[in-house]
Amino acid sequence: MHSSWWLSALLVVPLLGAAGALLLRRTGRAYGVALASAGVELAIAVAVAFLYNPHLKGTGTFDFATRHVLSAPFGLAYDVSLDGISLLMVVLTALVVFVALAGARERRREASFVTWLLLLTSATMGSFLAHDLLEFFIFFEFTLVPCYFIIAQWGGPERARAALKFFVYTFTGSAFLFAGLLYLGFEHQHQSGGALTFANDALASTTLTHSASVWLFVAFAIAFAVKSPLWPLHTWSPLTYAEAPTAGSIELSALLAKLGTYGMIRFAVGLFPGALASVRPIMLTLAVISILYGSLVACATPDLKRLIAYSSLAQMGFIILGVMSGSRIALVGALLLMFNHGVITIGFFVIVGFLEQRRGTFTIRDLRGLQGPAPVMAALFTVVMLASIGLPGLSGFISEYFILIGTFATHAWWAAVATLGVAGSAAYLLWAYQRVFHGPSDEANAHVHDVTNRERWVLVPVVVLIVALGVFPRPVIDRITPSVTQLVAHVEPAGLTK
Amino acid sequence: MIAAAYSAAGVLVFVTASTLILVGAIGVIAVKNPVHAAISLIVTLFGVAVAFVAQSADFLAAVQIIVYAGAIVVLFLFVIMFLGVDRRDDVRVEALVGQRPLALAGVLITIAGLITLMARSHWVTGATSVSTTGAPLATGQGNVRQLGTAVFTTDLFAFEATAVLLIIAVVGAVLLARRERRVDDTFDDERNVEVSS
Amino acid sequence: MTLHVPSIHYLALLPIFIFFGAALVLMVASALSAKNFSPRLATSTTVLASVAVLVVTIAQWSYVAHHGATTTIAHALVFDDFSILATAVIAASMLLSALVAHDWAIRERVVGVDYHVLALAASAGAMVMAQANDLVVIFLGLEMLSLGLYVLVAFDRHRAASSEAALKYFLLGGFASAIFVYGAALVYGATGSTNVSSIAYFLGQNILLRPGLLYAGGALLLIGFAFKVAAVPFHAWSPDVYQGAPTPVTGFMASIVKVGAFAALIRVLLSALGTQMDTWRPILWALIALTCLLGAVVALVQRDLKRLLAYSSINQAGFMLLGVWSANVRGVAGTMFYVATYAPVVIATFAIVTVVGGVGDEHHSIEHYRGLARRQPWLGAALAVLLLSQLGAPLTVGFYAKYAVLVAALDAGGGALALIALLSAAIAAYFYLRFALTLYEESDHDDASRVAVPRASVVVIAVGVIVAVLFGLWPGPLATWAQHATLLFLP
Amino acid sequence: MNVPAAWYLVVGALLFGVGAYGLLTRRSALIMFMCIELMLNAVNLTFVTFSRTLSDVAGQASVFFVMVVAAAEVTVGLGIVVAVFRRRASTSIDEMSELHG
Amino acid sequence: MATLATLIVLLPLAGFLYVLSAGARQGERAIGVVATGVVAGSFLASVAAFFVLIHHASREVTVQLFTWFDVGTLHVSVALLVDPLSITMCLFVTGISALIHLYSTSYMHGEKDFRKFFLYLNLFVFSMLVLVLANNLVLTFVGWEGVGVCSYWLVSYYFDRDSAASAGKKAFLYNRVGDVGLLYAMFLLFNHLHTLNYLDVFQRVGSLSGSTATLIVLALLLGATGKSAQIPLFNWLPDAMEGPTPVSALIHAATMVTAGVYLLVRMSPVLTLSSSGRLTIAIIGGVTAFVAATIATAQKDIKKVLAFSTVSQIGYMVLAVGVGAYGAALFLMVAHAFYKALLFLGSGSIIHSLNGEQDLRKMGALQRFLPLTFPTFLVGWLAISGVPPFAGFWAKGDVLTNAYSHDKLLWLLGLVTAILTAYYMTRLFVLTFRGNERFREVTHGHDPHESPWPMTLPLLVLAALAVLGGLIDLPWAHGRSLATFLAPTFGYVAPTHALSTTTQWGLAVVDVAAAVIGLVAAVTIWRDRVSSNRYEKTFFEKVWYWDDAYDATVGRPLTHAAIYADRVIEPRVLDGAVAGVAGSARRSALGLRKVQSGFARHYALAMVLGTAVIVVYLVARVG
Repeated sequence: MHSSWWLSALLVVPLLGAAGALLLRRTGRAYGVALASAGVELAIAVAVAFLYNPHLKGTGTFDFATRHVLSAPFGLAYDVSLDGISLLMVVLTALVVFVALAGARERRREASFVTWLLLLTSATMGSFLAHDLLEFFIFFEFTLVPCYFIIAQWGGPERARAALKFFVYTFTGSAFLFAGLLYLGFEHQHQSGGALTFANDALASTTLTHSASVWLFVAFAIAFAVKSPLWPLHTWSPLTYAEAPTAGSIELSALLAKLGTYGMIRFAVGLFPGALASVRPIMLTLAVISILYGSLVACATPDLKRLIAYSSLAQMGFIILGVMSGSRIALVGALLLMFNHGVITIGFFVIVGFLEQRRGTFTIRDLRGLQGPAPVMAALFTVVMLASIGLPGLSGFISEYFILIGTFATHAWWAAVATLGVAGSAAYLLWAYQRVFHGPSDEANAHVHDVTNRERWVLVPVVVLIVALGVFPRPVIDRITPSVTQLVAHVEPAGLTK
Repeated sequence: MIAAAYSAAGVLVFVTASTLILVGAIGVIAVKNPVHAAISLIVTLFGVAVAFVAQSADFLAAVQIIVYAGAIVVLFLFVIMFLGVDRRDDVRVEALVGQRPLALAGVLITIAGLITLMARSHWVTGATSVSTTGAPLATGQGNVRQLGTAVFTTDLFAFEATAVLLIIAVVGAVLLARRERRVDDTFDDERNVEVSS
Repeated sequence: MTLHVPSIHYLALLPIFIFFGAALVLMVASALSAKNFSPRLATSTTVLASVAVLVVTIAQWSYVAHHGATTTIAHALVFDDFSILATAVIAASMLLSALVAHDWAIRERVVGVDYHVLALAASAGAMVMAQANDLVVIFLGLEMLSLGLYVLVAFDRHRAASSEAALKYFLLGGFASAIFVYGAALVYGATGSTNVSSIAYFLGQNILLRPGLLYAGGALLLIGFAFKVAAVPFHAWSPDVYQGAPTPVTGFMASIVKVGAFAALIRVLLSALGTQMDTWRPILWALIALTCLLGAVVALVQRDLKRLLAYSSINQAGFMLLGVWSANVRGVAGTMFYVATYAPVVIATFAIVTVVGGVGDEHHSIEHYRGLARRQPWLGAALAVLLLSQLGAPLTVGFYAKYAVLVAALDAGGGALALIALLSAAIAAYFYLRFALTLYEESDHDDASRVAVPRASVVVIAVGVIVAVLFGLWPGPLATWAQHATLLFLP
Repeated sequence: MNVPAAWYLVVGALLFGVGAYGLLTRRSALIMFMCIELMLNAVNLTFVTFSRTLSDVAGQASVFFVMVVAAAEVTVGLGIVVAVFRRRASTSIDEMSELHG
Repeated sequence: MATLATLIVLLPLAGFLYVLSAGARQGERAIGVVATGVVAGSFLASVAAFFVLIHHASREVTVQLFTWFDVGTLHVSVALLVDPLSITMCLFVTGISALIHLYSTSYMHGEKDFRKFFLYLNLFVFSMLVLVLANNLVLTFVGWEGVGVCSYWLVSYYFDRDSAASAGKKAFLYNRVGDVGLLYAMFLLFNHLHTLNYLDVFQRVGSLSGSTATLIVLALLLGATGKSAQIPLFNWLPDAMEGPTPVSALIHAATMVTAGVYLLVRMSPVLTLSSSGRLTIAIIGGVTAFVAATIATAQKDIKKVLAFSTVSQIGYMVLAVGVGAYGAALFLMVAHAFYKALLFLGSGSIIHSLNGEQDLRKMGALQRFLPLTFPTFLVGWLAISGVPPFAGFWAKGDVLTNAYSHDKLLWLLGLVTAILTAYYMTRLFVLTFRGNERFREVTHGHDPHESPWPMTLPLLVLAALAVLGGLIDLPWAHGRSLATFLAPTFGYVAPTHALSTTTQWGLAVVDVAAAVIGLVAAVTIWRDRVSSNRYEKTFFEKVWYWDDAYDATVGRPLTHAAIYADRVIEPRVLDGAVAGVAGSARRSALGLRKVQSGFARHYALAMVLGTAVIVVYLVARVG
C-alpha cells in the first residue's frame, strides 16, 4: 500500500496552481503558474499510474487508500483510493488539463480562466479518487460550477443559454443521484445500526430488495446518463460543446462525460448488482440507440463541434454498452474507451480550436480544401479521426473491439446492432473530413496557415498515446483487468466473466 | 328556555355584552368616517369590559376601559384629527376585484371552522391541574391579588419584557414621528472609506 | 401573604441583559451627549455587546455541559444548548449586520444611535424567542422583534418604498400577531397552560379524545410562525418588505428573524405539540412544498436583486422547515445548522447589496450588477461564492445545510418532499447562476462606476465568504454543535 | 349561574372574524389598525373566558400582556402612519402598491 | 525463420518510418530508392523464407513477437504465421509491389506530394503483409483495415478533386460495411471457440455446429465482398480508379482486392463445414464475374474497363473458393496479379504518354508510338483473355474445370463470362492500339512517347511472368505444383464428381473456344467503330444502375433521416419536452408574480385563505 499523500497531492496541486494564478493575475504570469501546476499534476498522475501495481497485493486492488471522517453526523469523510478502474481516469484528468492549457490557450482574462480550469481539475480528480459516495457526489456536483463559469464566460454567442442548459440538465439529474444516495445511506445505517456512512465498501454490503435496487439504479443512472450523455438525455451536449470555449469543450467531452460512465460503473453497477437483470435490457437498448442515433445525427450536423458532440454520444453509447454487458472483456474495453475517447476528443477539439483561431468559424460549410494549405493539420486530424473510427493499430480500435466482442458473448443481438455503429462513425467522420479538408480550397481557406511547431508539440502526446495504446496497450490493460475482474465477480455472481 | 338553564342576569349580561361587542365591531368595519369607527371601537371595548366583569375579571375590565378606551382610542382619535383624515372613506366601492366575496368566504370558513373545532372539543379540557398557581380563581378583590401575584412571580419575565416592549415602542414612535434631521459635519471624520478591488 | 419570587438564573439571562442594556446605554448616552453622537462609538458599543454575548454563550455552553439544561424564572425561559446556539447565532448576526449598518449609516448620513438601539432591542426580542418556554413570552419576544423591525424598515425616510414596506409589514404583521396570540389563547384553553413544558406534560399525560380546540390553537400558532418565516401562502409581505426596507435591515430580517422564529417554532411544534405531530406534519408538508417551489419559481422572473433574494429566502425557508417537518433529532440539528450558516452568508450578501446600492440605497436592479466582477473581481467573486452557497453548491456550506435537512427529511420518510425540495433547488440554481453570470458579463459601466467598499463591510463580506467556504470544506464542528444542541430537549 | 363559556368563546370568534374581515376590506390604514385591535380584543375575551373555566389566573395575566402589546403596537403603528402620511398625504393602503411583482 | 519473417514485415515499416521522418527537402531520388529498396528487400526475404519453409518439416512456423493484449479468454499476440499460403501471398505481393514502386518513382515524378505517395505505398505494403502473415484474425484485421485506409488515402490522393475525395470515402465506407461482416465472424468464432488464433481455430473447428458455421461463413463472405469488390459491395472499385494508376495496379488489381479471397481461403477449414455457405460464395462469385464483365463491355474509360475486369476476375476466384477449389483460387490470384498489374501499368504508360487522357475514344493507333508498352500489353491482353499458353488460360481453366465438377450452371456462367472477358479486353486493345489516331487533340499534336525505363522495366518483367505464370501450377505437374504446396493449409472439399482426363481436355478446348469467340467478335465489331449505342448498352455503362439503386434505397433515406433527426427530433421532440417544462415554469412564475400585486389586502387575503384551508383540513381530520 502506497502513501495516500500521492492522491492528496493530486487534489492539492491544482488548487495551489489556481491560487497562484489568482494572485499573479496582475503580473500576467498566471498562465505560466497554471501550466506548471498542470505539468506537475501530470507528472504525479503518471507516477501514480506506474506505482500502482495490484498484482503484488493479491485481490485487494485499492491502493493509496486513506479515510478520515470529517463530520460524523453528516456521514462525511475524506476517503481516497485508487484502483484499476479509476487509474486511467486520473491520468486522463491530468492530461486533459495540461493539453487544454497548452493547446487551447484562452487569452481573454486568462488568470480567471486558468483558475476555473484548475479548480475543475481538482474537483474532477476528487470525483475519481473518492472512495465514498457522498464525497464523490460533492466533487461530482462541484464540477458543475467551474464548468458553468467557463462556458458562460468564455463561450460562443449563445454561451449563457448553453451554460444554463448544461447546468440545469446536469443539476436536475444529480438531484436524483442525491436522493438515491441519501436513501442508500440510511438503508445501510438502519441495517448496520452504526453511524451514517457513505463509504463504498460499507454501502456495497447493504442488502436491498429487488425493487429498491432497481429504483436506486434508475436514480443513479439518470444522473450519470445526463452527464455521459446517453440518449435521450443528451440534448444539452451539442449546444454546450458548440458554445463552450475549446478548453471547455475538451474538459466537458474528454473528461466530464467520463464522470458519468465512471459513476455508472463504480456506483450504479457496483452498488446495485441486484438491479442489473431488470435494467440491463433497457440500458443496453439506450446504449445502442445512442450509438446509431449519434452517428446518424452527426451526418447532418452543421458544425464540427456539434459533430464531435454527436460522435461522443455514439462513443458513450459504446461505453455504456460495455458497462452494462456484464462481460469482463467489454468492461475493460469500456474503461479503455473512456480513456481513449478522452485522448481522441482532446485531439479533435484542439484541432478544431486551431481552425477556429484561424478561420473564426467551425461551421463545416465555411471550410473547404484545407488539406492544401494545411497538410500537417490535416494529417493530425486524420490520425485522430481514424482512431475515432476505430482503425486497428490505433487506440480506439481495441476498446471498441473489446466492448463488442465481450458484449457479443453475453448479449449478442445488442452487440450485433451496435457493430453497425462501426460503419456509422466512418461515414460521418469521413464525410466531414471530405467537406473540410478535401476539394479545392476557396479564397477564404486557401491561406490558412498550417500548425506551428508549438501547436504541433501539443498534439504530439495525443498522437503518441493514440498510437502507443493501439500498438502496445498491455501495461494498461494489465493494470485494469484485476479490478475489473473483481467488480464483475461482485456484480455477476453467476460467474458471467466472459 | 335559556333562562331556565342559566340565571337571567347572566344571560342578560351576556346578551348586552355581545350585542355591544358585535354592533361596535360591525360599526368599525362599516362606517365611513374614521372618527365614527373609533367611537364604534369604544362600544366594542365596553362590551368586552362588560364580558370581563361578567367573568370575574374586574381588574382587567377596569384596565380595558382605562388603557383601551382611555388611551388607545384617544390616540387613534388624536392621530385622525392630527392628520385630518376624518373624511369619508368610501366603503361601497371595492377597488380590488373579488376581494370582498373572497374575504367573506375566507373569514366565514375560517371562523366557522374554528367554532366547529371548538364545538367538537370539550370546549375546555378542565386541565386545571397543570395551572401553575394551583389556587382556584377568586372573584373580586382576591382576583386582583392573584393577578398581581402571578405577574410578579410566574409571569415575572413576561412582565419585565413588557417594559422592554414599551421602551421599544416609545423609541420607535419618537423616531418615526420626529422631523427629519440631517447633520453633515458629523461624518467628515468617519468617511475614511476604503476601496477594495 | 409572601411573594415567592422565582429563582433567576442570571447567566441564562445575561445575553438578553447585555443587548438590552447596550441599547439603553446608547440611548441614554446619546441623550446626554451635547453634540451628535459618534456613529463609530455607537457601532463599537453594539459590536462590543455582540462580542460579549458570544463570550457569554461560550460560558453558558460549558455551564450547561456541566450542570445540564434547566428552566428559569418560573419556567418562562429555557437554558439549554439549543437556546444558547440560537443566541450565539443571533449575536453573531447582530455583530455583522451592525457593521453593515455602520457603513450604510455613514453613507446615507443617518445620525444618531437609533438604529443600533432598535436593532439591539429587536435582537434581544429574537433571543427571548429563542429562549422562551412560554407562549406568551414567545409572543412578547415576537413583538419586541417585530416592533423594532417595523421601525427599522421605515427607517429610511428618503425612500418612499421604505415607508410603504413598513406599513405593509406592520399591518400584516399585526394581523399575524393577532392570529398567533389567538392560537395561544386556544391552546391555553385546551391544555390549561401557556407554558411549553406544561403543555407538553399535559399532552403527554392525557390523550385528548376531542382535540379540536388544541388543533385550532396549534394551527393558528403555526400560521403565526409561518408568517414570520415567510412560508407560502403567508409569505406575501416578504418580497415587498425586503425590497422596501433599507438594505442592512433586509439582511437583518433575513438572518435574525429567521433564527428567532425557527428557534421558537421548533420549541412549540416539537416540545409543546410534539405529541400532535401527526396532525401538523401534513400541514407543514404542504407549506414546505409550496414554499420551496413558489420561492424558486417566482424568483426566476425578478429584475430587482433584493426581491430576488427575498424569493430566494422564501425558498430557503422551505428548506429550513424541512428539518422541522422531519421532527427528529437530525431535522432539528439540520434546521439549526441551516439557520446558523445561512445567517452570515445572507448578511454578507446584503452587505454587498448595500455597498452596490450606492448613495440613496437605490441601485438594486440586476442590470446594475452586470460586469461587477470585471470591475471589482474580489467583490464579484465574493458575491458569486455567497450565491453559490445559497444555491447549495458542493464545497460551500450551503450544500451541507441542504444536505442536513434533506437527510433528516428522508430519514423521516419524506422522500417525495425531499424530491420536491431538490427540484426547487434545481430551479433556484437557475436564477442564482444566471445572476452570478451577470456579474461576469461585459457591461456598459466603466471603471468609474466601481463602488467603494468600506472597511467594515469588507470584514462582513469576508466573514460570510469564509463561513461559506471553510465550513463548506469542513462542516464537522458546526454539524456536531448543531447536533449537540438538539440533545437536551428532544427525546 | 353564568352562561356557558362556549357562548363567550363564540362571541370571541365572531369578533375575531369581524376584525379579520374588516382588515381585508377597509382601505384606511387607521381602520385596519382598529380591526387588529378588534382581533386582539377577541383574543382577550377568549383568554378571560378560558381563565374562568379553568379557574386559573394565568389567562388573565396573559390578557394583561396582550393589552400592553396592543398599546405598544398602536404606538408604533400610528407612528408609521404619521410618517407615511407626511410623505403621501394619504392613509389608504391601496395606494401603497408600488412594491409588487 | 523468425528473422526472415520479421524482416518481411518490418522492412516496409522501416521504409514508411524513413519517409515519414524525411524532411520536405529530402529529394525524390532518396525517397524513391529507399521506398523501392525496402520492398525489394522484403521480396528477397520472402524468397528466402520460402526456401526455408519448403525444407521445414511441418511447413507451419509461428513467429511470436509480443503479446498484444490479454483479457480473460481473449489472448491475442502479435505473431506471424508462415505457412505455404502466407508465403505464397508474400511472394507475389512483395514482388509486384517492388515492381510497382519502381514504376512509380518515374510515374509520380514531379508530383507535389511525391513523398506522401511513397509513404502511403510503403504503409500499404506493410499492412498487406501483416494481413497475410498474421497468425490470428485480429491481427489480420489490423492489416485488413490498414490496407483499407491506405487505399482511402491513395484513392483520394488528388484530394483537391472532388471526385477523388468522394471516391476515397466511398471505397472506405464500402469496405467498412464489409468489415462489419468480418467483425461478426470474429465475434461468432470467439464466442464458440474462445480463440481467434488460426491454428487454434482450425483445431477446434469441429465443435462448431453447422448453422453456426454457416453464419460465420456468411459473415466472412460479407467481409470479403467489401474488400474484394464483390456483389453487393463491388461498386466502389471503379470509383477507386481516381487514384494514380500505379495505385490502381497495386491495390485495386493485384493485392488488396485479393484480401477477401485470401481471407476466405485462410478460413477454408470453417468453410468446409458449411456447404450452403460455400454455395452462396460460389453464386456471389459467379454472378459478380458475369455482371462485372457485362459492365466492362460498355465502359469508355480505359481504367474503368480494367477495374470491372478486376471485379470479374476476382469473381472467378470467389467462385473457385465457393466450389472448394482453393488452390485454383490462389493460382488465379497469382496469375491475375501478374497480368492485371501488367495491364494497369501498361495503361498507366499509355495514359502517361497521352498527358493523362483515359478515354478510349481519344486513343487508337498507339501501337507504333509505344514500342515497349504495346508488346507487353499484348501479352497481358492475351493472358487475361484465356489464350494458351499464357498464365490466364491455365488459371481460369483450373477454376472453370473445378466449377464444372461442382455445378454445371456455375460453370456455364463462368464460361459466358470468359467469352465476355475476351470480348471486352479485345475491344480495349483494339480501341487503344489499332484504328485511327484520335489522340492528337490531347497531345496537342505531338507524338506520344514511350515511358522511361523505370516504367518499362516492370512491364517487361510482368509480361514475362504473365507468359510463364502458368508454369507454377500446370495440371499435370503433380507433386511440385502450387496446389500441392498449398493443399495442407486448406480444408478439404471433395469434388461432387471426379472428372476424367477426357473431360478435362474437353473443357480446355471449350475454354479456348470461348476465348476465340470473344476475341473474334470484338475484333469484328470494334475494328472500325469508336462507340456504339448498340454494343455499349447504357444499362451496362451505368453499372446496372447499381449506384442509383443504393442511393435510392439506402443513401437518400438515411440522409433524410439524419436531417430530420437534426432539425426536428433534436430540437422539437427531445429538447422540446425540456423546453416545455422550462417554459411552463416561466409562465407560472409570471402568473404568480401577478398575484404578488403589491396590495397588502391581497396578501392578507392570501393569509386568510391559507388559514381557511388549514382549518378545513383540521375539521376534516377531527371528523
